[in-house]
Amino acid sequence: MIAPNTLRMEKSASPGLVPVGPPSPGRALLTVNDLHVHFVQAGGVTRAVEGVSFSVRQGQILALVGESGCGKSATALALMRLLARPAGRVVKGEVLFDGVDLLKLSEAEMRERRGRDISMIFQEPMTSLNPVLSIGEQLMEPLIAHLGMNKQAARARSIDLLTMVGLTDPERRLEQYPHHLSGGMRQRVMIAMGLACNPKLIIADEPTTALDVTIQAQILELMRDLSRRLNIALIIITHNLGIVARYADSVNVMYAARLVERGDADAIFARSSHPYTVGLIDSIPRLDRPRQGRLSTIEGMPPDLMALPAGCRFAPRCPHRVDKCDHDPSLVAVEPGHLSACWRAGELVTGALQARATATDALLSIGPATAPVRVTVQELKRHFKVSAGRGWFSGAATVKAVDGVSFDIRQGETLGLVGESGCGKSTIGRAILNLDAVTAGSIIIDGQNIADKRAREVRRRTQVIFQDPFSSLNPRMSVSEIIGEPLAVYKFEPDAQRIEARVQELLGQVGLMPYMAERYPHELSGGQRQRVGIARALALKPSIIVCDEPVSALDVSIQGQIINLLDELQQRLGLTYLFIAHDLAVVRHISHRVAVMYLGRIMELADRDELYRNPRHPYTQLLLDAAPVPDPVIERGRRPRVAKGELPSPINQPKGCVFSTRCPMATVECSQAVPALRQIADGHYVACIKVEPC
Amino acid sequence: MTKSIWASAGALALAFLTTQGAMAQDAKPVRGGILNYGVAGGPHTLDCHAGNSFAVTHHLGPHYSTLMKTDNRNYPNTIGDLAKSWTISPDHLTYTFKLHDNVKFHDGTALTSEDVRASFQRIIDPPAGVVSAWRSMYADLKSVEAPDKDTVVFKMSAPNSGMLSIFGSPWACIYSAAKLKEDPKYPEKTVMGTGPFQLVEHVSGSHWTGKRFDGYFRPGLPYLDGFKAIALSSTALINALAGGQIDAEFRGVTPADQQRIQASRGANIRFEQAEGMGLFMVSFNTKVKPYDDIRVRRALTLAVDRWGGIEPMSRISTLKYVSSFQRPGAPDALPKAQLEKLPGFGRDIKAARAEARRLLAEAGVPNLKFTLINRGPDMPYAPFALYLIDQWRQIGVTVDQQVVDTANWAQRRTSGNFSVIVDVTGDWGEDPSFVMARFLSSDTSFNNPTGFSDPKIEQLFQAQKLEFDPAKRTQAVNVLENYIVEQIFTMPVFRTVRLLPFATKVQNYPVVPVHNWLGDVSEIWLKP
Amino acid sequence: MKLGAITTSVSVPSRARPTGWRKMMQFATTQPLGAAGLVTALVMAIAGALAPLIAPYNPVAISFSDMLAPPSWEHPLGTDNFGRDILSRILYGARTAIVMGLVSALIGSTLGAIIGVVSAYFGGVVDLLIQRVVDIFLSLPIIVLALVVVAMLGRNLVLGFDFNLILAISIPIVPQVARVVRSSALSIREMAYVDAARVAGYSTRRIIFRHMAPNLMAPYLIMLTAFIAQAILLEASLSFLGLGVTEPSPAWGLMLAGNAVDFYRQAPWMIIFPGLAISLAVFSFNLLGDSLRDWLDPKARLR
Amino acid sequence: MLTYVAKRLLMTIPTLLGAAVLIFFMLRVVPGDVIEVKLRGDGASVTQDVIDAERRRLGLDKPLPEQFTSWIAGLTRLDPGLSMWTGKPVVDEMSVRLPLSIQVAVMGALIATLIAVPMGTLSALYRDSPIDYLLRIFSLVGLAVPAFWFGMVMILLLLWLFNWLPPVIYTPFHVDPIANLSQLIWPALVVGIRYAAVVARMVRSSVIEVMKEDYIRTARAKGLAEKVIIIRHAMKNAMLPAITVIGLEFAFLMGGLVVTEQVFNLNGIGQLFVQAVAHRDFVLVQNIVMFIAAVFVFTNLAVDLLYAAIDPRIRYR
Repeated sequence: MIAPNTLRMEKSASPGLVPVGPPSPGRALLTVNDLHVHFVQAGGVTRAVEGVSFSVRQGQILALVGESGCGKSATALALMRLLARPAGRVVKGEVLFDGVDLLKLSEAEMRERRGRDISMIFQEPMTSLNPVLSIGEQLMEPLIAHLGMNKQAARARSIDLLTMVGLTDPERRLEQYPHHLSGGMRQRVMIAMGLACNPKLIIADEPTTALDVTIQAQILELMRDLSRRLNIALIIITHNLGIVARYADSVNVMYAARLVERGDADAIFARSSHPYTVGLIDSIPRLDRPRQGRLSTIEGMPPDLMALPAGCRFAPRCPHRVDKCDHDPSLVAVEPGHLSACWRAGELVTGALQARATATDALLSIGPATAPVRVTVQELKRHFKVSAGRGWFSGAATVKAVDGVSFDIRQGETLGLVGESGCGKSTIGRAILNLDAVTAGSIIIDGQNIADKRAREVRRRTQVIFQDPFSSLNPRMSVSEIIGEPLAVYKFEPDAQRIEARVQELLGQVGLMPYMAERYPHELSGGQRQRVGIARALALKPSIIVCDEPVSALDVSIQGQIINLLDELQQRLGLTYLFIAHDLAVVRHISHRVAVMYLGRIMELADRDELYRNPRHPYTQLLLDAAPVPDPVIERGRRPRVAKGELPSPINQPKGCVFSTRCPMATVECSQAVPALRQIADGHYVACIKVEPC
Repeated sequence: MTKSIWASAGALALAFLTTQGAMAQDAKPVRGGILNYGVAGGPHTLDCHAGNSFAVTHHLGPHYSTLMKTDNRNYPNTIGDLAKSWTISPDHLTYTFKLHDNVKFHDGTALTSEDVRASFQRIIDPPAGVVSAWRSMYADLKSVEAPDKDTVVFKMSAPNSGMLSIFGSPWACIYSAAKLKEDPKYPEKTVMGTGPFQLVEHVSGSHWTGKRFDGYFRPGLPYLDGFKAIALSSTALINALAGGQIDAEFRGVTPADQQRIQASRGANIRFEQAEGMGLFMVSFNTKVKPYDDIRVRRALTLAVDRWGGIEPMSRISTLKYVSSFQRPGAPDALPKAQLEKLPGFGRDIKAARAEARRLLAEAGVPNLKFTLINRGPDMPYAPFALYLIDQWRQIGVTVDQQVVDTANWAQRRTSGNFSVIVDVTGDWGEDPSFVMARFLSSDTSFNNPTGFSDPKIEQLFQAQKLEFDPAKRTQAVNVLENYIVEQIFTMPVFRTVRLLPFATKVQNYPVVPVHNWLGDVSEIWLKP
Repeated sequence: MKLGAITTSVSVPSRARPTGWRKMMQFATTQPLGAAGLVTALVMAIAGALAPLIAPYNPVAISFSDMLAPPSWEHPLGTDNFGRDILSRILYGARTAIVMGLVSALIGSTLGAIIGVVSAYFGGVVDLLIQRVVDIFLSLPIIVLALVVVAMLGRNLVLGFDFNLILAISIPIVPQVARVVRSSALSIREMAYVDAARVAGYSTRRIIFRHMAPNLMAPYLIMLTAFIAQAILLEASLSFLGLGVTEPSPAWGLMLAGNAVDFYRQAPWMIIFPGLAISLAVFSFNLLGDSLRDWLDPKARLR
Repeated sequence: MLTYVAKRLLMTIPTLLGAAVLIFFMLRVVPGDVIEVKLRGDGASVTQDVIDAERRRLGLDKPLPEQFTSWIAGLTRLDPGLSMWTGKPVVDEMSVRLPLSIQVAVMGALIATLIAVPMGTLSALYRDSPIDYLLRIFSLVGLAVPAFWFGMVMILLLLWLFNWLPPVIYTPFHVDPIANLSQLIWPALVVGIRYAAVVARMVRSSVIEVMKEDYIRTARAKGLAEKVIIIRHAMKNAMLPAITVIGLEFAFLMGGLVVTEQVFNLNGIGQLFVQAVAHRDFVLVQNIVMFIAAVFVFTNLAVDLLYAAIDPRIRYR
């Protein structure tokens, strides 16, 4: 957060900035009319954007929402005229910026506007800055190029900008290189760069997707703040409905290259008038509502943009499909300022059509406390030496990836392991799978230490589902080979025919069609691959499955499908899960118990309902606060609490409580001793000296 | 008296020399200028006594004198170099030489008989650490004495009809006795003799330059101000001649090279030639089956059409003459009629091939296959072997060639690790005792790699060696040569031509067969 | 049954598993240069294989009456200083070049690939040791290695080709391939599917050969093709230096060795055609390798 | 930084020692013997006792391990021994020839870089256009043409067209630059063009990679001119892999001058090597090989240091 005095200094330093109050209905700054973008490649033409129109006013925050491949990024790049050449081209439409059609400008004229009138912030802060140029060099570039500043002036302005985006020690930052900064800091630098020439519009393409939830909140708060104060129009492109609900004034939902719904945030969330929007909002697990049994999902997959079906593009997946849907619906107003491209929008907005398929079939909601313990992790430590940089350029340092973690998992239970990147949650998963050797501690499964050579059988019964559906399947093997391999290796089935039959059975179990057995991974979608990964794990007749971020790489609508599948398999086959994820809502949905990790240690461990209802550790509280929920009304009512600071490097862990450096409650004592994980209530453990037992 | 023997032989030899060089005598010599010539290889030693290759003499020759030398105008007569006159005792056991009295070393000291004595002593009885490569050649020499300042006396243990020419060896450089006393190895490091040129600079692998020695004992010589010997690979050498970067080369080029150079240089270049000393042969390992069977060896020599092949071979290689062990133009060479009766030298190739096939069948190896070891990749080994292989193919013998480098070839040859190998001689002298020595039985001559032994060879050899009457000696030599050729442990095939290129301005260098000797550089002069 | 009811794809299954022929056609259309290289290389290989049938003359037969004949109908590329037909020698030479190139690249690349994978998979001390040895071999000049190996092993004719020469040419290839394959294998080892295979408890051999090796085919093929070109070039250079194939076997480098250059004025065809043959062979394999890389390496392909 | 260099230098020792062991013992298996070549190679008649004496003089009668250790001991004192062929110190033999070889290699590297960097960049920027195809074919031809044939044809063309040939004797550059260049520019061109082909390919692919990077898009979004983006943002990154190739090729080049020096008759280290092998002058051979291995190892070190200088991510901490 930016301290008010910092901002005042900034104002006086740059008279060019005119602070304006809250968003006022002004004239349209940018108007996009009927934009069409194609990507022409050897394989055919991808119609990435079709007939998209919207406009944004000064100081307004507009969100462009949709799943991957829906055309939201292509739209943004088309506005900037930065589509990848020579494949990407705008085939139709106009982009009026301050009354000038950007698409008609010469390249030189456009270049003048880029970075000066319109800036863009990209998703990947780790790769969006040039690694071999210093922060100062990169920050001063637009100032010198567009404003004709000399070096001294540009430097002074750069220092102002870095201060404005909340970076400490700006003089030193100018000399640093991107790799010296964390992801969040780099994104701040990107924002500073975007602000450099007092732009009228900033386009942010998934600006926080790559960041941890606490950092995400910091960055978004900063952007909103700057937009309001400097009266900059902001287009946020995201797939995260929570962000939309928290920050956007106006929302545009895209599906399969088209705009399907537009309106202000309240209207979109409260009175969704397109089945896709409805499905999208329903398919995410919610922190703000009681846990449902089953997630609603949008079945099927988005259409192939190279071979689009006629009529409404959502129709094949739509639960409300009618004959009329064979014809293209146009975007029409269902109420003032709220447009939808659905024939049945009217029914939806009035609630005449039962939009939300109420999921009633509740699952086991309580952990089987009496069930036998299957997995026991005791004082697990995994430290490893790293040499930062290349070769011998630095001395070795010890990373304490996991530092004394203990927990157990009971039969049929799902233990959720949640935390930000680098907290060691995946390391624990890998240790349980015996993929990495542990430094200390033990992992006992069914009474056997898994490091024991004789524990082969136990190890086989412990299987895994990985995060990345693209790297988790061997691209050279067909689906039937992938699933059939363990059957043959372990001679679960006597002959090829029986193997084939069993593969079919497994495909059925994970909801794949029989014909997919002959396909290769690259011919499958992400969700399908993840299902194959699950089938492969099932083929080994496991009883315990480590799910390492199994849904985080998937789109929201697919994510729900996989979560439901995992849930059902657990019930049916009596599986025990260790569910590793960074998304608090997902973990809440699927787990019986949840452990919150931070820098290699467990901060809090409790039953799911207890933890979310009554978080005791300040870190858990912060995490829950930072995660936006997809409801603008609730969001407006929440206190804006943002964790301070950056995640410390695991190489230089803070002394004492590892969270002490960022903790709002921290005192001197916190940095003196490592707090033990104490039980404060039945089954509720917290590692914080400030928390009193109930 | 001995002089006269050689004089007649020399006159005979001269007839075989193409004598374009004669025109040089028309003009009056001019002093001055630098001669640039190419040498395909650097000297492996600066000590003549340890040297054995043209690369040594072509660099060191201009810096040293020898006691006697070959007469390049009256080849292969031996004349005095440092020796002003000499006498030979009637029993052929004592040689007495009188030296020129005005000879100076490059360091200014005067040459005395002691220097000659010390130098020969070093050859026949080298001190520790000194290599004397030619020691065995002086086996008949018992002692060297220097009774006075101008006289050197050599005592022999046995008579040797070729001894005088041995005194003319280009390797027997005369060093300073005083310096040898300080360090018997000084010639390995310092080039300091009594020759017409002083060493200026030697850049290893690149060039070697000499300048005129003003104290040279032969009046008015040398004509040249200096010379520069440039190290060049054999390919680069031809390029350098074609590009006019060097004026001469003294080992010899091929007819194809001649055409190429001529085409580039036109009137600026001329060529002179003589029969060469390089004899290309094939040696059989008579210890290995089936080459222990003379029928097989005979078949293989019969199969090679020498007379039919020599003309085309002469166009693409340096091979130009059909020859037995002695140079056709040598004083004691086999008469042509006698030669043509020897196996493989007949004119009727059809009959010879039929005979060869019959012999092979008789020996039980009608489809003989073998690997021919060849030395590569220099000229003319490659074309020579190719020709042989093609010839043998025509009697149904399959030959596979294995080309090895000189080191490997030398090792295989001496260690007997071959069955059939391309063999070569390249002597520095013409005397039959010298030329024929390497064809003595293997147990006598370590230079005969074939494992063949026959005491009759030694008998015939001794007979010619002790024969001092020229006509009788020729006869004895012919008998010896005839006998050796008929044993076919080594089959002679072709002889090289020594074809030398000269920039037109280079004058007064009579071409002789021997390429291991540089000749007399002091007499060369450049037409302005 | 509830589970079976979960449906995913509604779209009609359109099987698009590329067949060999389709792949070839795709390669030919997207990589026209590579296809040209492939065709040229194939033509050379076929010409070499069929040399006894299509060569107009015996490549080793000396015919002094035809010495240094210029190109004509009887001798399309002329004759050399022994009257041997140059076209026939080039055709037979193609045999030598391609067999030598192919076999030594195959041996070198395969050995290198195995070493690279093993080094990457086991890591630790094994990796460190192998990498040191690879470094040592890399630091020695190729010609030195080839020369010493040829000299050391002597000659060993197998089906008319010197197998030891093939070995000598393949040895310098090994460390270079090992290095590249190791780095590819390292990244593949980090792939989740390899972890999955380890979690499944498969044997090391199965993981290396079933899961890692097939995914290294792309770098392997690219390197193989590139090294065929390199090996042909190295064989020609060695033969030129007199260390490779020996007369009378027809080999392109050999045709330029020795005093061939002396005939440049009388018979320039003696120098031009063998040089062109080497260049064309190396060029076509390089073209193929380059295009294969563009085609197989998804990183290098268009998005 | 200094400790890093020291560590890296220390790391080179096992590699170099390994190379020394390998080359030393491999050479001793090679058939042939320097003394036989020297004293019997040209048909002279030298008796066995002369050969034995010479063998003793050169220390060849000692057991191999002893010969090896005394060589290594000599190397540590920077005394690599005497050439077995000429008897002169190896240092002298090599130092006469080194300047030439190094100059050819350096000029080759310069020519290569000057050609390759613009060529590769152009090819990448106009990817799949006729310019790209043309430049790619050019670089592939550069790779395909054997150095010995290229050199041969170059010499013959010079001779044919101008009836002129480069000088045969090396003149140091500082003595007579024109004579020096007119001799060495040709071999430098021959090696440089091949070298350029290798580097251009690397530059092309790394520029293509870099131009796809997010930070290039960032730079475009900043409204920078394309020229600035290429020179300032792309080239610096693209040069990193190119530097590796330039360095590696330079090291390979030192070992690969053998053929070129042969064709151009240059009195360089490569020619010396060929002669030394032919003469079985193992002392000289093994020292040349060690020198080339050292050049290889130290070039790699230099590349790493240069890398560190350009890439701020790699810094000694």
